[in-house]
Amino acid sequence: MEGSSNSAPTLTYIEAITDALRTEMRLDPDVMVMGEDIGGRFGGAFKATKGLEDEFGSRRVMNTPMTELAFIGAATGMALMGLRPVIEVQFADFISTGFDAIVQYAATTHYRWGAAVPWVIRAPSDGGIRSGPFHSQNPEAWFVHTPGLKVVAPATPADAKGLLIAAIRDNNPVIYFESKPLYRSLRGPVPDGDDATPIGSARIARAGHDITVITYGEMVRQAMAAAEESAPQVSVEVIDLRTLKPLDRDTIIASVQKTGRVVVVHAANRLAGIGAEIAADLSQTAFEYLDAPVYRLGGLDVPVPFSPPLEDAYRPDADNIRAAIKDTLNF
Amino acid sequence: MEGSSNSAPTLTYIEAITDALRTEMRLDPDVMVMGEDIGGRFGGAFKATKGLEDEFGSRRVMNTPMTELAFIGAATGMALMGLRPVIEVQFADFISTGFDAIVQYAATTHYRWGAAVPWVIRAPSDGGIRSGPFHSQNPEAWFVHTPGLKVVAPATPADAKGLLIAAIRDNNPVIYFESKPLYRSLRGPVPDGDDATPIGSARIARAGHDITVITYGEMVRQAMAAAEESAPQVSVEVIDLRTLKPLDRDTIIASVQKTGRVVVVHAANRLAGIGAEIAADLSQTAFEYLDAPVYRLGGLDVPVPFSPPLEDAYRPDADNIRAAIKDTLNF
Amino acid sequence: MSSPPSDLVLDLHYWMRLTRTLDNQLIALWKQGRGVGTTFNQRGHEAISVGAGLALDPDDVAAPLHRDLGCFLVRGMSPRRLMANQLGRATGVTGGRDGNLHGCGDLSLNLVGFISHLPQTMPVALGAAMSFSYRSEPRVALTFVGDGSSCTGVFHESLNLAAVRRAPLVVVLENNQYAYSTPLHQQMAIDRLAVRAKAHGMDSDTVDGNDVEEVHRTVKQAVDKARQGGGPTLIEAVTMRMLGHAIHDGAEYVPQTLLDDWEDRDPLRLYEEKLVSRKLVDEDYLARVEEKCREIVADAVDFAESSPWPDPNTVSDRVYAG
Amino acid sequence: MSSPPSDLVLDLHYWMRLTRTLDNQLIALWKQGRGVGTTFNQRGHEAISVGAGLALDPDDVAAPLHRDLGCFLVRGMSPRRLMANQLGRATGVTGGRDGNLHGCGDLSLNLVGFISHLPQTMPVALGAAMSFSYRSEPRVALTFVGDGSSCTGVFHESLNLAAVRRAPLVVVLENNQYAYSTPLHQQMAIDRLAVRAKAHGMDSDTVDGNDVEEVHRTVKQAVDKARQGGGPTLIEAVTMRMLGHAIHDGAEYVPQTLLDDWEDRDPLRLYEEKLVSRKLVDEDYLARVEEKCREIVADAVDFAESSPWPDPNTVSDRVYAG
Ligand SMILES: Cc1ncc(C[n+]2csc(CCOP(=O)(O)OP(=O)(O)O)c2C)c(N)n1
Ligand SMILES: Cc1ncc(C[n+]2csc(CCOP(=O)(O)OP(=O)(O)O)c2C)c(N)n1
Ligand SMILES: [Mg+2]
Ligand SMILES: [Mg+2]
Repeated sequence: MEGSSNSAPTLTYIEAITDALRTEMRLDPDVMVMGEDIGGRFGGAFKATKGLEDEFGSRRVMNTPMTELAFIGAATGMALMGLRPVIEVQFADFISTGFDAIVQYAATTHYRWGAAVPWVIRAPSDGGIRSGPFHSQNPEAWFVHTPGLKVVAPATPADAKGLLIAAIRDNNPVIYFESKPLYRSLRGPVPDGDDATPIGSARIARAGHDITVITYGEMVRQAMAAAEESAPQVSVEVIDLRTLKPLDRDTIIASVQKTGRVVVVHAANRLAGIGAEIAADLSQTAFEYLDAPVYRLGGLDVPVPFSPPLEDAYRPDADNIRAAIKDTLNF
Repeated sequence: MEGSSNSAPTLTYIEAITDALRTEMRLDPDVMVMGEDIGGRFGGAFKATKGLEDEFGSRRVMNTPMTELAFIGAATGMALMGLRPVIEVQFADFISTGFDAIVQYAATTHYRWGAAVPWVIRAPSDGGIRSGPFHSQNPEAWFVHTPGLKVVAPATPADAKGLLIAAIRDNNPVIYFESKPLYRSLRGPVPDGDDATPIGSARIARAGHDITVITYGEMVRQAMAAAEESAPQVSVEVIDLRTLKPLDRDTIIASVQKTGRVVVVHAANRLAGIGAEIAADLSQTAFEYLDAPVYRLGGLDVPVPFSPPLEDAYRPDADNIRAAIKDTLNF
Repeated sequence: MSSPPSDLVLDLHYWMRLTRTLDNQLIALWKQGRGVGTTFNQRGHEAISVGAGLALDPDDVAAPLHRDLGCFLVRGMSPRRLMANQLGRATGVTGGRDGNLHGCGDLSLNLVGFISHLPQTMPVALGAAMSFSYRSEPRVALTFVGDGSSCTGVFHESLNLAAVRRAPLVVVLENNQYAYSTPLHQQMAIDRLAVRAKAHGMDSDTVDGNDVEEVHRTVKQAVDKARQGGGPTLIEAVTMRMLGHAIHDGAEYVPQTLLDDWEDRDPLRLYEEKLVSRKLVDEDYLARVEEKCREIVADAVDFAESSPWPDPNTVSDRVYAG
Repeated sequence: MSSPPSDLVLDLHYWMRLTRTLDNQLIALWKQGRGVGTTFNQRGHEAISVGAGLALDPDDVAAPLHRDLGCFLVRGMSPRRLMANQLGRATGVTGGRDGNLHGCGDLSLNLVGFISHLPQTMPVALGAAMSFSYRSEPRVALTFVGDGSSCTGVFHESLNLAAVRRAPLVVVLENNQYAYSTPLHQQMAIDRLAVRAKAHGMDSDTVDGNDVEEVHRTVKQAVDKARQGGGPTLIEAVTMRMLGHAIHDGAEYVPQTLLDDWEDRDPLRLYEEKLVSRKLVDEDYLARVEEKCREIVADAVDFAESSPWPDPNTVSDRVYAG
């Protein structure tokens, strides 16, 4: 591996997150991280902040007590004063504990009295790793439905870095859902510099012309596998949404105009999930292009179960996606 | 008006709520009400519980401190022990303050260890009455997306009573969204007895054959007005959902098979709202019956604004519904 | 205890009078059917909101709530903008996006706005204080909270976090005997609310919330201490909410004798009597101030009522910062 | 202070030994790669969970958390069902729907299950206590909470509500010096956690959490008081979490000297020494108990590992009560 600063070293998804934090903390003294257990040698439940206190000190790497409401609310106050706090909630599941601070205070402030709240919440989300109902949730739909927030969900190490940089620089409260099953199992090239992945722009993860699979987070990996397995008979286009709010409708529509068939996939509860919004929207705005109904694949309407056979039944995977592709093509 | 006990006296929507509470409290000593300011002569911010403490005493009409997490959580404990608490949150907006107690604890208990949590939260929701961003919310989508809850939203005094009775008798946590703009402005016949409106069954509020308007809460009144104004040229069927979770898909599909055209309406944020689920579902399950895309009408993706011109721009009304009907027919 | 300097004395009085006048005008407007939505009452709270508000330096941050009209005023928010906000006009603080005192924030005045969810403003004010520590700025944040709100989780989380971080935060707890219709004894098993601080190892004090000089002096000491790195303080100011929770509330649940007792200790009248007896002002001066306040408030009403409504086409503007 | 009756003494010892044995077995299973998901450690907490759990009558309700394996056991939840739950089997308490000790509730044993969101179980236990008042039943609810959890809002809301309603609730605060990796001094500005109760006008006490008789006696007094209408109590039990937060956590952030100090005060060994010196038992007895516990735990492992996995076709069953 060459030492050039413009090369793209290979990092895991979680290393890319740490890289983004370090990059922004070096560039901007107003960027700081806070959350439970993130400091010291420990560096957080998933070690995403490991090493940061050594480099930046405890002023900028703030261990908080277990008080989600207070520390997210405090981040809002810090953001109002011009800091850019990056908050780690230990698991995305615990974001509900700080709910008011997010959906009521931070989300509405700019609309109501014009003050910007530039914070980021990093929320380790998603399941598939036998963590049970309270360490496996994908609560993004609550926040997409709430006015005033932005929501992103990277699927690759490059975007894990790029979207976190973009989220930190954004002047609004951004919730950054990271996918735990990708942390150490996904490795990929990550640009060395400080480039942001723009918020609001989806990515064609794989070009194709028969059918479009729209997804995000770990399900991109499942969709890519399903696409490979479906080839060469079927040419599957995979859209990695990257941003859940605001949705990149242009990229979606352009793909659907080409393929006429769509499967939307997420691990979150299918019922009233993001897939519903996308399917409803496409059914309205791309009505004449659709050769088949938009197929929605999502988690079941049950708490994420713990035991492997149950969790596997709960959660979509490449096989389910392949079947959905087939169904939709045979419609 | 005759004094027969089977007659249907005319009550306002809020009187029907009080009637349901009184009816169930008389029938079942395990039913009790709790919440902020609901006791004594005051009887709650909207007076829904006025008179109940006189009749049933302070043991069964419990004034709580301003502690949404503690008193909703406590209701769960009481429900586990076999009581049937009916909780009033002062405004639906404050339901986010007790979020964990609802979506994490109560919603998951039966699935996880088989214990029933038979409580009801009464949530005075909805706007149109110049109450601003924190006294006008319609947060039902958060709860429909969450596994383990039931969600109802009456549109008439009769259902205000019948659904509340059903919710109290249900062995699960039920969120009962009452529509504040209907409290005293809507009056209608309400059966005298203790009949329940079954949870999970929608109502054809108005039969028609050209187009189906699917809605709930105060928007039923707006839809009925739009339907009247559209007649006789257009024959509009109006479905009052009554229950948002579980949705009555049979009634919806039967109507759509007949009309082939659908408008879904709610005051809550259109983006990723209940309308998205219904539209997505219909687009998949009734694809061949739809002669036009499902039209979704909802609140804008902004906090509910306070000032009359802004709130009117935010919120769908009969005129918007009429225009949506026209658009959908002209597709 | 030395008396405060006379310009401060006159300030304390002036702002209390202006607060009372504006509050009375709001009540009158709503009774006349000229209001929009609801409006809160603050009568009885003048000494707290003004006394505490005037304890800050301009660089300090204040986060007042729905009873703290006086604090908004002393921090420089004009009666015009406040009145226009109450009436939902484009010229109001929030441009019609939020109502009454909700959302009346303005960072150019170092004012942080509040939301209904009480007291979610507390951690936000704490965060402002934490940002001062972060940047080693000698600034302080002040916020208010009610007795009812002192039962909430976010109140305690905020005190705990403030204490462990020794944040430069001062919290004024307005114990006005009621949370909406609920009297103290139905809310909590304590009657001296300053003890809330003990759970978090935070300093605390209790003051007569109807004695504006005592409020001011005590808050000022806490502000100075916080500025010097001495950490946060909780100050319980005991008073009585003299009117209903908001304009529609007749407060029939409050015993009349309780109101009568507190009426004898009206913070504004008490202070005017004190100033006259101290010979710092005379009746004529008081009348002139009252007249001036009336003019300011009348002007604010004119301004607000002649202001345009917000343009409905702007309804989706400003959800996001650029 | 009179000594407890000898059957209680033997019970206290037996259940502590069983708890320790089961805990050790869990650690061994996970180290051998036979675990599913994660498992928590409880070493150091035996005296608290057992001493408190045995202070209840069968009709009372207990709501133990992730360090309270001992309380689950003394309340009658069998090692078989607990082990099967840890291993995600159909025969576990939750039938594989929840993992480790999460969700291990069973109303037939008057056990209320907990969720991860700490300490959301507190108001639920409080509600059980409030239902006893509602029905005038002479029953008590007991729950546990950690030092970290004592920073949360729901902890304080629950204490406030319990106190104002004089609910028959006993809360045992397990001060084990750490919340995950975060030591007390980074969490709060107090070091005697019993003072949390002062904010709410609730009685409180602090006990040596490694002295099972002291824990039992103090909790029993609080339970008796609650049963007689004397209201709730908060009891701080001071101990040390001797292992990592959960199985994957090596707890390198804990100073070894701290662990060494506490190792000298291991609650189980201390009690065994005490019983031997009081001549209530001999070494032989202790060995027999240990052997019996080992058998019970080995049987639980066999049972769990030979139990079927849940049927994936049942995944959507039981979301709702009929
Ligand atoms: C979280 C939350 N729950 C309920 C309410 C409804 N509510 C508005 S004011 C109020 C009472 C507040 O009492 P207190 O904190 O004593 O302040 P005061 O109004 O007496 O100044 C209540 C219950 C609210 N604003 N926020
Ligand atoms: C609301 C919430 N936030 C974060 C967590 C993650 N978490 C699990 S245990 C723990 C520490 C708990 O500390 P303490 O209450 O002292 O209990 P202990 O584990 O020491 O017994 C944390 C932060 C959680 N479970 N709940
Ligand atoms: Mg009050
Ligand atoms: Mg601990």
